[in-house]
Order: sequence, then C-alpha cells, then structure tokens
Amino acid sequence: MAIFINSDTRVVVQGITGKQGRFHTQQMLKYGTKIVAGVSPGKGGQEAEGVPVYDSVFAAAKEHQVDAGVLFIPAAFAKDAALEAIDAGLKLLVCITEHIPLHDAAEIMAFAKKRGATIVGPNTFGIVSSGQCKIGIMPNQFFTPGPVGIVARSGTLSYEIVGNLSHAGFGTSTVVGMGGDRIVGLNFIDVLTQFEQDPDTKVIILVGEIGGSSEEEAAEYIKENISKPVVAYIAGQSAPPGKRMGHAGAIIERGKGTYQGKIDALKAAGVHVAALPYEVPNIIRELNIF
Amino acid sequence: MAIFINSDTRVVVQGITGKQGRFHTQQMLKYGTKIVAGVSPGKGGQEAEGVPVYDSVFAAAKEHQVDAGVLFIPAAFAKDAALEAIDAGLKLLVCITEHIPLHDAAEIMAFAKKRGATIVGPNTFGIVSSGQCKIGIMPNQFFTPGPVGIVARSGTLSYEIVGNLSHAGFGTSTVVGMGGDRIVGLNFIDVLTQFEQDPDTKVIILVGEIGGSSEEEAAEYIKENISKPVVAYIAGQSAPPGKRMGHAGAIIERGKGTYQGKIDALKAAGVHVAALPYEVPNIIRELNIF
Amino acid sequence: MKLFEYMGKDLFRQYGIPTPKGKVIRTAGEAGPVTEELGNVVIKTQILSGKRGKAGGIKFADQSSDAIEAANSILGKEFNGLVAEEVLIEEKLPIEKELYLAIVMEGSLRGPILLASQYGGMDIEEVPEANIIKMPIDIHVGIQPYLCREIARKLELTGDIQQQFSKMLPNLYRLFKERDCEMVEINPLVIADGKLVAADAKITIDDEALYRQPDLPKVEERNEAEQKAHAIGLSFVQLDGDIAIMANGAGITMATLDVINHYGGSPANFLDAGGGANVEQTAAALELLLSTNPKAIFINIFGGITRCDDVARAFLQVNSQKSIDVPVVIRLVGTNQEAGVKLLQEQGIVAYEHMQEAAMKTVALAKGMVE
Amino acid sequence: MKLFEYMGKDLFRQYGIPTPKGKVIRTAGEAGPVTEELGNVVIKTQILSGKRGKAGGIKFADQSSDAIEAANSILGKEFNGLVAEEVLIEEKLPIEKELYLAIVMEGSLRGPILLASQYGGMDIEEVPEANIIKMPIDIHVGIQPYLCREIARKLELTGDIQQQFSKMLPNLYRLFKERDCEMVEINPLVIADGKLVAADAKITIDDEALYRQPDLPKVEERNEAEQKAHAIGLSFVQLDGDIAIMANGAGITMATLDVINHYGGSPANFLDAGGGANVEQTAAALELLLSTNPKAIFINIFGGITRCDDVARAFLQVNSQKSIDVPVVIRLVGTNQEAGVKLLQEQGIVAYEHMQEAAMKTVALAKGMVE
Repeated sequence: MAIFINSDTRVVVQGITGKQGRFHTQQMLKYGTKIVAGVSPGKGGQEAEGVPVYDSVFAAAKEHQVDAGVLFIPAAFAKDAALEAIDAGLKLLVCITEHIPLHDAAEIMAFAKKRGATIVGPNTFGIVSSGQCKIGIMPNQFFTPGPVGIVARSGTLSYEIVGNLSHAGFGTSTVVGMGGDRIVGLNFIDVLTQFEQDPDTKVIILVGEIGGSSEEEAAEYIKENISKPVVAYIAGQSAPPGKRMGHAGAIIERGKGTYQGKIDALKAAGVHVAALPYEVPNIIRELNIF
Repeated sequence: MAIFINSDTRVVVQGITGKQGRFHTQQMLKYGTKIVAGVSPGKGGQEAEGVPVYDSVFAAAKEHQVDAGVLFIPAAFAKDAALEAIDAGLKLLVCITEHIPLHDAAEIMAFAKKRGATIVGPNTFGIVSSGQCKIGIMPNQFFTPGPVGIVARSGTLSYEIVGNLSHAGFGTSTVVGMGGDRIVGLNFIDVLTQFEQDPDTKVIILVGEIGGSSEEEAAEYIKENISKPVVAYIAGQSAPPGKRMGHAGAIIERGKGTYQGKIDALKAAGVHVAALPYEVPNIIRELNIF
Repeated sequence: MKLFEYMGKDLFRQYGIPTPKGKVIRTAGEAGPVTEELGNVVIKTQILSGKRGKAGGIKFADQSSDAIEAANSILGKEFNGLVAEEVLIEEKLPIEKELYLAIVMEGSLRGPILLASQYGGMDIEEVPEANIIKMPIDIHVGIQPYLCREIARKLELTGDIQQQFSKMLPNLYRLFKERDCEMVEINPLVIADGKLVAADAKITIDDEALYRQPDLPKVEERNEAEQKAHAIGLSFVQLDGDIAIMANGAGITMATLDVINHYGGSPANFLDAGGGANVEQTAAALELLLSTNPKAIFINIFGGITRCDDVARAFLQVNSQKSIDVPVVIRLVGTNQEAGVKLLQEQGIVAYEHMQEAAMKTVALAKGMVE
Repeated sequence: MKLFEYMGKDLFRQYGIPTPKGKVIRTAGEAGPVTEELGNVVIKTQILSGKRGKAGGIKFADQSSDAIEAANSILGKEFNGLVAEEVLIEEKLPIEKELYLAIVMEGSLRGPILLASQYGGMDIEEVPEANIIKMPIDIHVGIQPYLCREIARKLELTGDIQQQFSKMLPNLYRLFKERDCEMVEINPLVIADGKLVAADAKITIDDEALYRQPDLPKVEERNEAEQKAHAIGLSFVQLDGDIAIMANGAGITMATLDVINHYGGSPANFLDAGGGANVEQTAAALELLLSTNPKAIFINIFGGITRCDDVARAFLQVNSQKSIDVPVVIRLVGTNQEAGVKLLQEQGIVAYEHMQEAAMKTVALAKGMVE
C-alpha cells in the first residue's frame, strides 16, 4: 500500500537532461521507480538514462500514462514548469527546486488546488514509499520497507532519523518531505490523514522545527483524528529566537512557533516526544507494538 | 425532493433595495421562498419587504445560515457582487442580471468552480422547485408541483411550455433556467444528471434553441446516462442563419448548431421531439406513464 | 461589435503585434502615393465579412496606376452583400508560410480557448479537425510561457520564429482580455523574411462591454430600423416576410416565428421586446413594426417581468394616436393578464389566450382570408 | 530583505499610496532647512526594527534648532541594538485615528492574507485577536471592490475615508504582488485632516525574488562573516558560544545545535552548508569557521545530495594549506560514505558514524577534557 505513491506510479522527470536531473533519474531508476518519460524543451526525441525525452509534459503525457512528476528545474523557471505539469494533468508533483519566490509558490498552489493536484515541496527531498517508488533526491540505501511512516519539514534531518531507525532494525512505509519553504503544498495534517488510513503504517513519526504553527495544528488534529501512535522530534530547541536559520520557516514570528509551545501541544495530544533525534528508535521500541 | 433547491433552502437577495430586487423579493416570499436576508451596501440595518438588510454578503452570512443567493445587480457591478457571494461561501447563486460582459462571466465561473459553487445564469429567469422554493423572476401562478422536470435556455419560452403543461394538468418538479448568454454556469448535462437522480421527476423536458452545441452534447449524454423519458423542443427552426437573434447563443456559428442537426442528434438519442411548443403536453400524454 | 481589418491592425500595433506596413484609404487617388512608398502592394477591401478574396476583394499592384485602378474597382462596390467604403493598401509580403491563430470565448468551456493551425489562409474552414490545435486557457492563469512553447511546438515553429511567437502570443491575449474581445483572429499569421507578421485581423468586441471600451472606434452593422430598435433597448432583425412579430424574450420570439411559419405565414421580422419592456418601449416597438408596412401584426406576450396591462396600454395608446390599418392579433398571458385583457375588451379588442389559435388567426388575416 | 521606512514610503508614493511630506537626512545639520519647510515635524530613527518609539527613537520639534538637536541625539546612536545612520523628518500630522493594515504571505493559507485593525499604533501586538480583521486573498482573484468595501466596513470607515481606502488598498496589493513582498505593513495608517495617510511603512521583500527586482534599493542586515557565507551560497548565523558547527540542511544543523547544547557545549554559530555543497564551498565554509577562532569544530554530514568524499576532500585540502590548531570532529554518513571515510583514514583522521558519539567527543574536546 504505502501512501501517495507506490510500485504502480508512473513518473515523468522535468529537467531530465540537466546534471541534477540526470543523476537523480539514474538513482530513482536504481531504486525501482517507474520513470516513463523525461521532459526537456528542445530535446524531444533524445534519450536520457534510457528514458525517452519529450519537449513538453503535454507531449510526454500523450505518449505515456503518467501519474506523477518531479521537477529538476532552476527556481526562476520552476513556476512555469509546475503550471505546465498541472495543466497537462499530473496529479502529484514533487518540486525539488529550492529558492522559488514565494509569490510563484502561491500561484503554483492555487492552480494545483483548482485542478486537484497535490504538490510535494517546493524545497523538498521528495517522497519515497520504501521498496516501491522513490520520487526525490534522498540516498537510496536507507529506505527499506517497514512499518514506520515519516513526515518531515527538513530533509537531512529525516535521513538522520531514517538512518537511526534503519540501524535499529525499523524500516519505513512512506517518508514524505513537506519541504522547507514558507509555502509548501502538503502540510502535516494532509499526510497524517493518509497514514491513518494506510494499513502498512503502524507508527507515525513527525519531524518538525521551530517557527510557524504547523506542528501545533498537527497536534490539534492528532488529538481528534489519529489512532496510531505518533512520535515527534522538533529541531531548534536551542536556536536563538528571531535569527534567520537557513529557511524562512525557521524564523520565529511574533512569539509564535516556539519550541516549548510545540512540545506542549504535541504532548497534550498524546504524542511521544523525542528530545534528540537518535532517541526516536528507543521510543518506538518502548511502544511495544512490534 | 426536487433538485438544487427545496423548502429548506435559505436565500439571500443581493440588491434587495432596488426596484427589481424589492418587487421580486415580494413575489418570492409570496411563493414561499425562505428569504432570510438581503444585501445592499450602505443600507445595513434597514428592512426591505420584512427582510433584514445587510451591508455585505459576509455580514448577512454571519447572522444567518444562507444556502443560496440571487443577484438583482446592474451588469457593470454584477461580477463584483457574484465574487463576493462566492467568497462569502454561498454554494448556489442565481444570476438574473443580463448584459454581463463575457469576460466578467468567465471570471465568475472560474471562481465558482474553484470554490465549488453552482451558478445559475447569468441572464436567467432563475430556478423554481414547485411549491417549495422559487429563486427568480418567473410568474408564481404557473409553477405548481408535479412530475415534470424542465431545463431551458430561454425564459419566456419556458413559461409558455409550463403554461401549456399546467393547462393540460401537469405540474412541475423543478424548472431550471440556464440563462441565455454564451457563458452560463449550468449546462443541460449538469441538470439532466440531477433530474435522473430525483425521485420526484418522472419525465424531463429540454427546451433548447438553435446555435451553440449544448443540445448536441446533451443528446450524447442522454443516450448513455438518462433512463427517464425526455421530451425536447428546439426553437429557431425558421430563424435565418447567422442573423443576430437577441442573444449571442442564438448566432449560428460556422454551420454548427443548426436546427436539423440538433433534432437529428436528439432523435438518435431516443428523445421525443416536439415541433411546436404546445405539442409538449400531448407527447407526455402519449408516453402513457401517468 | 466587429472591427474592420485596419482597426484590428491598429489594435495589434498598440499591443506590439507585428503587422505589415500599410494605410487605409477612402478615395482611389490616395492609392498612388501609398503605392509609391510601399512598392509591391496588396489592396484589400474593408468589409465586415470573410471570403473577400474569393469575392474578388483582394488585388495586387506594383505601380501607382494599377493600384489606383484596383482601388477604383473596389470602392463603393458590393462584396458578399456589403458595400466597401474603405480599402487597406499594404506592402506585399514574401510569404513563406501561412498559419492560423485565434482566441475565442467559448461557451462550453466557460472561458477562452486558443485555436491554431499550421494550415492557415483562405480555406481554414476546410482544414480537418485533426490539424486544428485547441487549447483552453484558464482565465485565472492566462497565457504562461509553457503554453507559448506548447503551441509553437505543435505549430512546428523553431528557433527565432518560435521566440517571436512566444513574445507575440501573450500580447495577443492581453489585447483579448483588456479589450473585452469575443474573438481575436489572425488568418493568416504569416512567416515572411524570417518575421512573424499578422497579415489579417478579425476582432469582435463583446457588445455588453462596449461601455468600458470608450476609446475603440465605433462600427455599426445594423440597418436603420435595427438601430432605432436598439436605441430603445429592443432586439430587432429584419426578415423578408409580411407578418410583423413582437414577442418578449429571444426564445419565445423564435418560437413565434416557427409557429407562424408552420401555419404557412411569413415573418417580416424578429422583434424581441425583452424582459420588462415598459409602456413607452412597447409603444415604440409597435410603431417600428407599423413603419415596415406589414400585412398583419402578431403581438405574442407571455408576461413574466413584462406586465400584460402595460402591453395593452401601449397598444391602446398607439391605436388612439394613429389609425392602425393592418390587422393586429394580440395574445396576452401571464403577469397582470386579467387587467390587460380587460383594458383591451373595454375597447372592443379580443385578446387570445393560446398561441396556436392566435398564430392561425394572424396567418389567415395576413392572407386576407378573414376579416 | 527588509526595507527602511523611508524606502518603503518611496515605494508607497510610486504606487499612489499617500504618505506624509518628508525627507531623509544623514547629518543633523540637514534637519534645519527641512524643519523650516515643514513646520511641526516628527523625527524618526531609521532602523530595521519595530518599537523605535519606546526606545526613544521618535522625537518631535517645531523649530530648526530643536530638530537639529533631536537628529544629533539619534544619528550614530544605538536603538534596539542597531545603529541609526539615517533619520526621516516628516510633517507632524493632526492624527484623528490610527489604523493597522498589512498584507502578508501566509504559509498555512499558501497565499496572501490581509490583516487590519481599528486599533493601530504602537501596541498593535497587544490588540486582542477579536479586534484583528483577517481576510485571505485568493491570488487568482486579487483585491476586488467587494473586499475593499468589506474591510472598510469592518474598520468602520465611512464616506470619503471609505472611498480613499477603497482606492488605496488595491494599490497596496499591487505593490505587494509586483514587488514580490513577503510583507507590507502600515502601522499606523492614520486619518488626519480628512485624509488617509500611511504614517509608517514596513516592507519585507522575498529574498528569493530579489533577482527580478533589480531597481529596489539594497539593504544589508548580515554582519561581515554572514555576508561572506552568503556570497558562497551558505547560510550562516553567528552565535555566542565556542563550538563551531557545520552541517548540511537547516533541520540537521538545528538538531546539531540541540545535541551540542544537550551535552553542555555552546555553539559558536549556525552554518548550514545546504544540499549539494561542492569541495570548494565546503572548504570555504571551513575557513570561515576557522576565522572565528572556536575551541572546537564539529562537521556533521548526512550526505544526500552532499557527497561524503567531497567533504573529506575539502577538509584535507584546507588541512594541507594551513595548520588547523583547533580540534575538528567529523561525522560522515550517507552518499559516498565509504570513499569519504577512506580518504580521511589515509591521513589518519577518524570519521564518526553516529551523531551522538561525535557530539559528545566535540564537547569534551572544547572543554579541554580530552586530547
């Protein structure tokens, strides 16, 4: 099962002939992802990593049934590429690109909502349903099938946690990177809803950060709607308030989004909170569900 | 039952303090429509025809539960009023106003689609579920409950047919005026789908016109999806091609939308076609279903 | 409102869409200096109709005398039933390819659609569906770069021409949107000397939006009677029969024509008095009908917003002011029906209740078969 | 990028949003002629921080000598930790009412939201939620007349002020959109002499969109080290501890800080080398850390796009060029881990696999507890 993507998901790669596009297409193919087409304007008819290349998503979608797309497109052109993918009918779009202007992101989200498309990212490492389909840039070796579903705002931090889990013998069902920007497509609640429904997921890990209010909103939601155990780790306990911490989401605004506020909300919702990232496997073990 | 509106539907009237707004509010109240609020910027706090008036749809929606709205607003301001109603959360909006610019209509439709709102019209006489709720400008006396569902592009022509039915002893379930403009919210197929589901509707009358292709599309749809008997009357058999006939929908474009083409399509779909409007009751009688 | 080609090209220039060099003239003599300046020219009849070429409305010349002669053979002449009062003289382009491009407001999509084809030119209507590119435009998103690339790809445009196209298309859409167009059409959009040029321009402005387009030129297509009707808010089209018809609503007016035809009558016009015409408008409509000298008049009213008593009053008013010497049949149902019928009865006039009956009577009267 | 108040007001004027008359000065003497021209004036410290008033950064004067004195007491002085290098002198308005108005890009809405309040002014943060109007803006629909009316109604604006507001708000939104703003804020938006005037301006431009806003003034908030890091594409914030930290990704960098803190260490900085830093960038980052004279350096890499062998190579390169005299702990996992670990081993350097272990070691080294 897994959520959002699985072994049937057919993927088109936008920007497949670029350096990043090529490299990660190769990695995704190695992982087993069904990449059916690539897009690169002006390079239609070529092949990249054994995948046929088209001039547009429309052209690719005419020749192949495609379910999802992934963007390896520079920030200045990402909005156009995303709108094209949505207009051409893709229902899931993973936007790896970072540094996309906020107003562009907002326009992408508005168009996606109108057309019923799901956007993962931008500024995400992607999404992987372990052993089935990887759409993103995460290292292949850590993502082995198992009962743990993960949803995270931050990329490398997720690898850290997945690495620790892997070391402790726990595999993952689906790992979703929401993306580090202020405006992203999926939020915690969207993903939690899916995990709750997914028979392959027995425990959910939420990897948050200081700043914003999405962890607090997730806590509210968990209290009412999630029956599966949830473990959370929130980064930024010792980050100085108000300083710029790499991405906008990490700016603490107007006293909201503090570490303590998030922890309190999560604990009140019955979530198991890890103080440090490598505590997560122990907490899962103590749940005594496996 | 009936479709779209019924005796529970709570209605807000935009432009209630204008001459048309007042008159038709009175008529709708007489018919039994639950009008819970009126809107007229700058006149909040007043009453019109016994209905409380608010400065905005937002303000009305805060005080009352409202399901549907109706617009008695001059064409130049209709787009703004419609967007307001949609933004304030109305799910059904009847746009009586005629002469709305096409580009305004297109923007209304795009916003309505995004928010999941249904637009009836513009340039419509409205919609009435007989004996339950009338949102529009049709004369009250002809709309008595019965088994006939009607969907029409043109107003007075519908009255003509409803009058004939009434004379022959047939009442109506719901009568829907799609509106006479090139861009309108509902099309025949949307309404046919609802009638097919409605237990109160036993036979469907489709009142079309030359021009456009919506009758042909309806015929295609009927063939596959409608089990109830459908009777059609198409106006314009003797209209000269290409002449302007009052509204844009009546212009025959590029050889499409001819009378004969529509009749042929409808007959091929098993629809009973009346050559003249007053033949409709006889055809229904001959169906031998009542 | 349709615009003449030269007006459309003026708009194209305002919006940065390349057009051929040229000048519109109203007298043949003006063709001389224009041709001297431009060299090889094409001389184009300015009428609000397609198929000018096939009707002989497009000529070529490479010297002033020929151009003047050509202009002379066009100006004041009739093409497809329309008199040419202006001629557009333009440089003759070395055409390599003719494309088709249009943006239209489409009812079933409830918004704009872009149409394009590699096979533009005079016979675009015969081009098979498969060779017409159709792309709906989301009015909230507009024409984005990807859409330009996609259309260009399907038109098989490459290199610099593709760049020119991607620059031009958003401008065309901006014109379409800012000028409330029902349709903008370029046929042909030509490639000549490595440049993309709009060799023709067909623009229709949405009549309902004219009030907010005050700086557009005014073009009048209606005849005198139609203009008079329009001025008082009625929709009137002259036909070639002898029974004048007035009804309220486009649908019922069409149905009335159908019924009159069915009984062997011949409608003299289509007059939709619309929803809610008052006494004054109705009276004016009646006078308009009288002025066309019909053999009979059929007033067919199913009152919704229109009030039957207003219609009766209007008729009585006109009747008292001038002697109506053609038979008038009045059918009156709906809002304030009783009051209307009573007003007429008081003057000895019968109002019919059923359309069928009234229509049959009208036809019989027009044919002189009854008194 | 935050703009100074006077820059924001320049933008307001470009977009037709009324502002008080005024002039920005950089030396106290300039205050004289400005005050003579404007009469009663307000003298406002230009710093990129709120709460200037409470910090004594806003003064009043009604004659030149007082204004010069006030400017003198501000220029070059520190307010809320920031040095004032400019002062804005403006006419003092006869304020009748102070409103609050802002448009912000909101994450949970995935688009813009409009915030407004009748209770604008210095204490806006203490105004209860119930008195803050919040209206999401659909980015495809923008600010339509109905939205202006609705906000004005909720702000209890009437008559001419309502008209002014309805004219001003679409302009503010246009600025927000065209200038890629993260936030535009007017606090207070005042009513003075029957006019609506933006008495303050707080604008933040989206950093990611600066490339397409070439004509905006440049404002630099970063210190020297932070600028250096930014120039090579790294995100660096200086902190006050003694353990220099470098990790790849904002989340893991924060987590690294947390872990160091947990074991009693004190981070000297936040350095996110980001995804996919190459050898050159990593080496530059390392040199930056060395230049801050920490007691220990912790390099914590979980390679995704970042390749462990590149990190190893960068370290070895720096190590061979200059003598690194502080202890460096390297944790290396992920993409090309084996190659990276091997490269370090060949030079006798241990790479840790677990963050916990590596962090504990780093803290111990910084405290001089191990060699």
